[in-house]
Amino acid sequence: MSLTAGVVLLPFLAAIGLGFWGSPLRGAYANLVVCGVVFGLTLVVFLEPDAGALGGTVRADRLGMMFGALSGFVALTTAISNLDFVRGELERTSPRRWRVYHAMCQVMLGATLLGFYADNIGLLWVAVEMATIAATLGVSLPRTASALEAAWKYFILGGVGIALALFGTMVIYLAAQPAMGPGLAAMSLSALSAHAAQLDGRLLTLAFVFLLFGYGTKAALAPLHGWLPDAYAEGPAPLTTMLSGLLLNVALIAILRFRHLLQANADAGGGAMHPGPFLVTLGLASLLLTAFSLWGRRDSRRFFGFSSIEHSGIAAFAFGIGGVAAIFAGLLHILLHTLIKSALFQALTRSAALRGGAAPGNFGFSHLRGMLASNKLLAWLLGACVFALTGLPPSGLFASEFLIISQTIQRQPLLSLPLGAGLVVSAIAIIRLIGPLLFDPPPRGVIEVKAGAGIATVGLHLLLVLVLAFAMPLALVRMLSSIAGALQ
Amino acid sequence: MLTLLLRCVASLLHAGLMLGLAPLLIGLVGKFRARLLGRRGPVIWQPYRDLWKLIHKIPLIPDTATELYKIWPFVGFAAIAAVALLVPGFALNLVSARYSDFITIIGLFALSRAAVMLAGLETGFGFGAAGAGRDALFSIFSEAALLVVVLVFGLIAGDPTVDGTATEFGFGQIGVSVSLGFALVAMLAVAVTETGRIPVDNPAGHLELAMVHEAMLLEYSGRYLALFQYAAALRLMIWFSLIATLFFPFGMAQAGNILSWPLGLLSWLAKLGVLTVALGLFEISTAKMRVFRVPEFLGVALLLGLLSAIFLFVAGRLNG
Amino acid sequence: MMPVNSLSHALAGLILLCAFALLSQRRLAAMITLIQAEALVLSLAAFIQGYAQNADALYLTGIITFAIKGVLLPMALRRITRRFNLIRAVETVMPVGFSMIIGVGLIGIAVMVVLPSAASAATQTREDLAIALSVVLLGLLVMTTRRNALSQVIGFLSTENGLVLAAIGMPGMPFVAELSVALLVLLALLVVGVFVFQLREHFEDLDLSGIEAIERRGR
Amino acid sequence: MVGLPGRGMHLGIDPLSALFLCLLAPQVLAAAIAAEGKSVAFWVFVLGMVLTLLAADSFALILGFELMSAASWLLVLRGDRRPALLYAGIALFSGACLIPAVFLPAGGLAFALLLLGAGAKAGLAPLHSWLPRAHPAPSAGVSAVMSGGMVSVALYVIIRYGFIVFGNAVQPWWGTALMAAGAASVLIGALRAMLEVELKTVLACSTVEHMGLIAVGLGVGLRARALDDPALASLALQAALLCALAHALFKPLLFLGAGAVRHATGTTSLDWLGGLMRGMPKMGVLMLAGAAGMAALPLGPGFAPEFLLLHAVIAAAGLGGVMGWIGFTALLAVLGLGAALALAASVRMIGFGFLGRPRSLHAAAAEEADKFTLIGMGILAMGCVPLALTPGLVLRAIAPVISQLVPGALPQPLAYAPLPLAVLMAGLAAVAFFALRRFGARGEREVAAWNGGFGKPPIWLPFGDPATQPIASGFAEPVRRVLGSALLGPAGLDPGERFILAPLSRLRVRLTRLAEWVRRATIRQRLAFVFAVLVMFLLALGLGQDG
Repeated sequence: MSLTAGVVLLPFLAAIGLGFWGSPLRGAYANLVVCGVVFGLTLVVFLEPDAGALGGTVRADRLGMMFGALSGFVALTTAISNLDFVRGELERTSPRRWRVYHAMCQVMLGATLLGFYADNIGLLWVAVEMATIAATLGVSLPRTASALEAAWKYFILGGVGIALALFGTMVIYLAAQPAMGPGLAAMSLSALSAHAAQLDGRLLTLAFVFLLFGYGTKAALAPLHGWLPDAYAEGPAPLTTMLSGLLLNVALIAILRFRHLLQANADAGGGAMHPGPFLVTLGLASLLLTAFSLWGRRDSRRFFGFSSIEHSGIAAFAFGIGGVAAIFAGLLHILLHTLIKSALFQALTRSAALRGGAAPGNFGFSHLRGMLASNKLLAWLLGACVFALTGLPPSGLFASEFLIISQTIQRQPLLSLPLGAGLVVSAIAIIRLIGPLLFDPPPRGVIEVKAGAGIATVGLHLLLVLVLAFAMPLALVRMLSSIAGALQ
Repeated sequence: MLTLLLRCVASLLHAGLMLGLAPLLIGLVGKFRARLLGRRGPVIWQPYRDLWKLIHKIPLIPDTATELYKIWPFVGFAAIAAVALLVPGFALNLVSARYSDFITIIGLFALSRAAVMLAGLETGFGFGAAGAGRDALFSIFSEAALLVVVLVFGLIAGDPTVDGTATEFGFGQIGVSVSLGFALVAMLAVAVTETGRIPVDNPAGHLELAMVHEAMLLEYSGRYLALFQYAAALRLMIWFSLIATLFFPFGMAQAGNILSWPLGLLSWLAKLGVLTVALGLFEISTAKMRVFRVPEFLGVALLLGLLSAIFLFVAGRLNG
Repeated sequence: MMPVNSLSHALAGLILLCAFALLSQRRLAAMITLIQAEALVLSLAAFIQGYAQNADALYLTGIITFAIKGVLLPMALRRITRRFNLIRAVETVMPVGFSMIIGVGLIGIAVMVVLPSAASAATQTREDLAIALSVVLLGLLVMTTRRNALSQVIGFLSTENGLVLAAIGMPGMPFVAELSVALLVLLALLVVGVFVFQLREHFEDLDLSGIEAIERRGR
Repeated sequence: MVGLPGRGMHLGIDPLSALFLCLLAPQVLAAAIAAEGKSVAFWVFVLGMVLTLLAADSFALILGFELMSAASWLLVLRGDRRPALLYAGIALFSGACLIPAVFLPAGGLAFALLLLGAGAKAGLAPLHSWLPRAHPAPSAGVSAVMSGGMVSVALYVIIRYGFIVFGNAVQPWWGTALMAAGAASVLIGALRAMLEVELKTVLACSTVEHMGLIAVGLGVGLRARALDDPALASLALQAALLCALAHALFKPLLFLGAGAVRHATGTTSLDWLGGLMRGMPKMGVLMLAGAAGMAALPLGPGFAPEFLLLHAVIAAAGLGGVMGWIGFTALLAVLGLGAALALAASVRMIGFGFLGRPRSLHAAAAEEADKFTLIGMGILAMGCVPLALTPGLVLRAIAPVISQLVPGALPQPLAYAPLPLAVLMAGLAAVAFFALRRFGARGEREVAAWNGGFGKPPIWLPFGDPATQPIASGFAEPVRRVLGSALLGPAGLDPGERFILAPLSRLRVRLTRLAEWVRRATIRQRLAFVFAVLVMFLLALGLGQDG
């Protein structure tokens, strides 16, 4: 039983365990331990790259390993901040629902890792579908009217997306028939990318459109983004961090892999259309739509939900532009955005906890204003996270956006106009928050409170972002550029 | 070596004449105007007697004034006196010819105007601020017009200094042209505004509504007032000799050879006389303008400056 | 005996007919019977495909489809409609005729996209794929033109039938596909069930307008 | 390997960046001594500027540029929250313009974007209206370095790319565009400096005017370079660089003074100050030196650049065709107008801020500024002296920069010699003083001011009847009535705001309402969106393959 299979199955086993035993607090500690082990394992997987497992359906290639390690790290830090969340919210929900909550966290982690390591496109689809179901149950946990409405919306839109993705998977299988015949070979990503030229181009393009819509729903690209803001705003806090960190990346990486198939076929003259225009259209649509949706928001988690849509739109746009440097920039952007966004949600949860509980209701901006009065360090960390989203230099996103804009200028100069406009408007909408969030007079009766050690993870995330953006070690640079080259 | 010595002597003579005759010029203009109006008018050396009287009075310093009260008169006087030495009078190629750059002269005018305005604001009472505000308004348009006229001279003569331009106009074959005519009218308008003569400001009158230069000096007395009034006289002398050298350059002496000095002196005094008569006639023929009519008057001057530049291009008289 | 693939082709056509008929229904009960018929035909097609490709997985899919979508789900849906006395008509967003025209357009698009201009070897599977794609698109159209939550779920189920039809049409698709389809049906039912009872608790009826009211307040 | 992942970052120094570093050093030192020594954001701000100046590749330059904007945004935010958003918007807009400008091939579009990006940050005409609102917001030391350093760094970027990187692809219209923007900035900056009431806003508007002067100098230089006339180009560049140097010395001096005034009296509104020279003599004299620079008076630091600039424009007028001819004449008229307005504005600032009677108890009770501020201002004043009295030496010092920007340029000697002029004026003043002492009456008497015969104000009105007290806006009323209504429109709104910022914010509100309608769609409508886009993509696919 090879290592990758172990990494994938451990969270599911833990989920079953967490689902039935342990008080909420003990469940949280168990969750932390499992996440720690899983993260360790994801690092160990780096030692034996491309090792097949579970009958060849699970294979950790370099892209999968990198994002697997990232998800492991985010899950670990979320589990750490989950401890404070559970201690604060202990009496609000029944022990049974806490067990369901921790089980769902583990299922989501397991599904994400399966999504990254899966080589079989059917298995990839199952992983994403399982993550959707887990997230739907998670979102509906708080049992408020708006949580139910968010879950219903999530289920309907997610379900439609999953159906389209399944249809796309089947059409890919059909497109692979003439070249690779029936059986498992026609569904393994590595084999498909090896024979990309011989696939039936026409069916491959049809499959890519459906897959783009299926996984685009999970990646929250423009017309398919409806579920994300409500799911972020209504679900229990740490779940939002997991949702934002892990699920979007699974879908974006899946789109990137299928884009490679289509691009290779189109380059080899196999009759397929170029994937660029599709991705660029969805990317720009989500960037421009969210740029103007950010302005009216009163609830902070819904606001940062829209910002997640915007950044996955930017990543899709970078993949649409194509070329090694653009793919490199897109991957770097996803890496940095995941770290910043999960740090932000952890800091947000902590600050809501300081202002009377992290229930979905009290994440409003007017409720969180004047954070400096509550806790200086947490306020500055929260301000740093929000500022990191704007893309102005001290934030890491400047490096990746710089690369993306420079690639757009060189390949499609005209597209740089909407891209630039979208980036500027959304950055202004984000930067507008920092003033009131930190420096406004706080609501009445707010006193200085200790924030506990949990916020160290936020600082760790931001430090990692700075290192990755402005001083990336050479080994990592070589690895990322080789991945981008392979997926070119 | 001899010419250098002669040039120094000429410069000293020039300085003595400019500084000495300035109050006389004021007296002459006053006397001529009174005669035109049918009055006998004060004796022509009356300004000297006024200055002498003021020097011997003890100045009354207002208690709300700051220590700089005593400095502004000296700054104003020094600036105007420096310009007086720079602008050539009866002879060209003086020692200070190389420094008599148009922009420096405009700068020194601005410095003396700033000193007078600050003197007005010194005591913080109503009249000074009102006068300073009006002077600021007039200075905006006059400086713009002056710069455009300087552009025209620069393009015709190609030399940035007053001395070079005068020599070019005098001995170069410029001859009378339409653009120089416009430039002369614009220069006259600016001169009238700068020296505060009738259409813009009433030098003799004390009517509060009409005061511009008078209002800024209300709080001054004694020797400080004398300095300011002497500076005002110098300003009139400078503008007369500036217009004389630039627009009527014939008959000017060369500082180098002493033989041409008498002719130069005579022509210079004759020109001053002609300009005094012209100013007197102009003053009695027009009434004082309302404060907000002056910007249009100066606007016309600016427009004439622009036209002279454009006509210059049309006439193709461009050299260099 | 008619050649097997032309028979499965005919059954696929029948499923397409049911999906198209679904568009025109106004009453919930009629929609439930139509979806039941569609499921039954689908399970029959699964059995035939299983016999043709002698892959036993298809038999399993047929049984699951018959058991859950053919019998259990319509029964549950009818019980729900009876409990909330939802016999009354289902308001549609646009006139039925108009949605029928759009349905025809969708089928045209599906055919244009799937069938290549040059006929390739596996034209038979291409036609099945075109029909499956049409059923999926019609299912989506039903979902987007109904205001009632339950009718949206029925549209979703029709889409899934299209997917299963495409899956059984694929020659030699490995076993994993069948299991995942079954998993989907099972979990979908579970989740829908949970929701329906919760919704009843909170909104006293199944109409989506309640939810839309919350949304319109806007956040 | 620090810098862009994979490509790193390269730094280097050449005469141009050395000049701007020397320009930056005194004001950063003065600001650090005066007030800002301890704040981290200030040192990040300075780091950003230094990084921009030392950058050898485009990533480092834009990284430094945006780091500078981000740190100064935080400082503006801490000072006063209202202009912070506009400031951040302009910072982001300039970044978004610079990145494409840097990557496009050298040509018209690249220069236009560069002008938009760096010009917005330097406060050039169309996008200048943020500067008078943002610069007064932070504390004195920061706004000093922002007005002195940051705008010069923005101009450095224009020079670096306009003359060196795009050097050989330069066209005459580039210079004309820069000159037009400069002239508009001079006019609007000087006029608003005359009309504003807040002391720091007056200084910020005068920054806009001086940036306009520098832009005109650069424009003439660029145009001369395009028509390959190295002599004129070097003259214009001397004017521009000298003006940047002078401005970087006296503007921070004035801002530090304004900070000291706010600290001493609690307000910087000219209508509430007055008579500060009595309470703060040393600071008053330093402010007088700064104001001399701002008004470009001879013997002050500001006159040499003005002198060179006017001569450059006059010389340039000879080159162009008839349109160029009329353009240059109008430009000269605008420069004259601007110079006179600047003079009036600085006289007004000194006259109503420091001379005359105090208009409030705070102004009357103002004590001298603290030692550190005076030391900081002293350093800057010392810097002004060589520029004021020996500009020829300074020009010889920056000759290598001119030859780097305009290869093959031979620097002419300066025709303006302030030292002999100063000696002459001092001599004349001494002669007058001793003549008066020798012939005139000695001594003087302190009495109540005459004030046209009005009586001495009663005891309970220690500063006289407020109704008769002249105020700064009264002084500017004639200019407002003549020029203000013509240029600034009835509401006195800055044209930059009226024609650019207001329409943009209206458009943004309309688009937000559209996005709000999309967000508020019900589940069914969202499904309809998804379905419609899917069908559209399928159509595109179908047509694409058949076509």
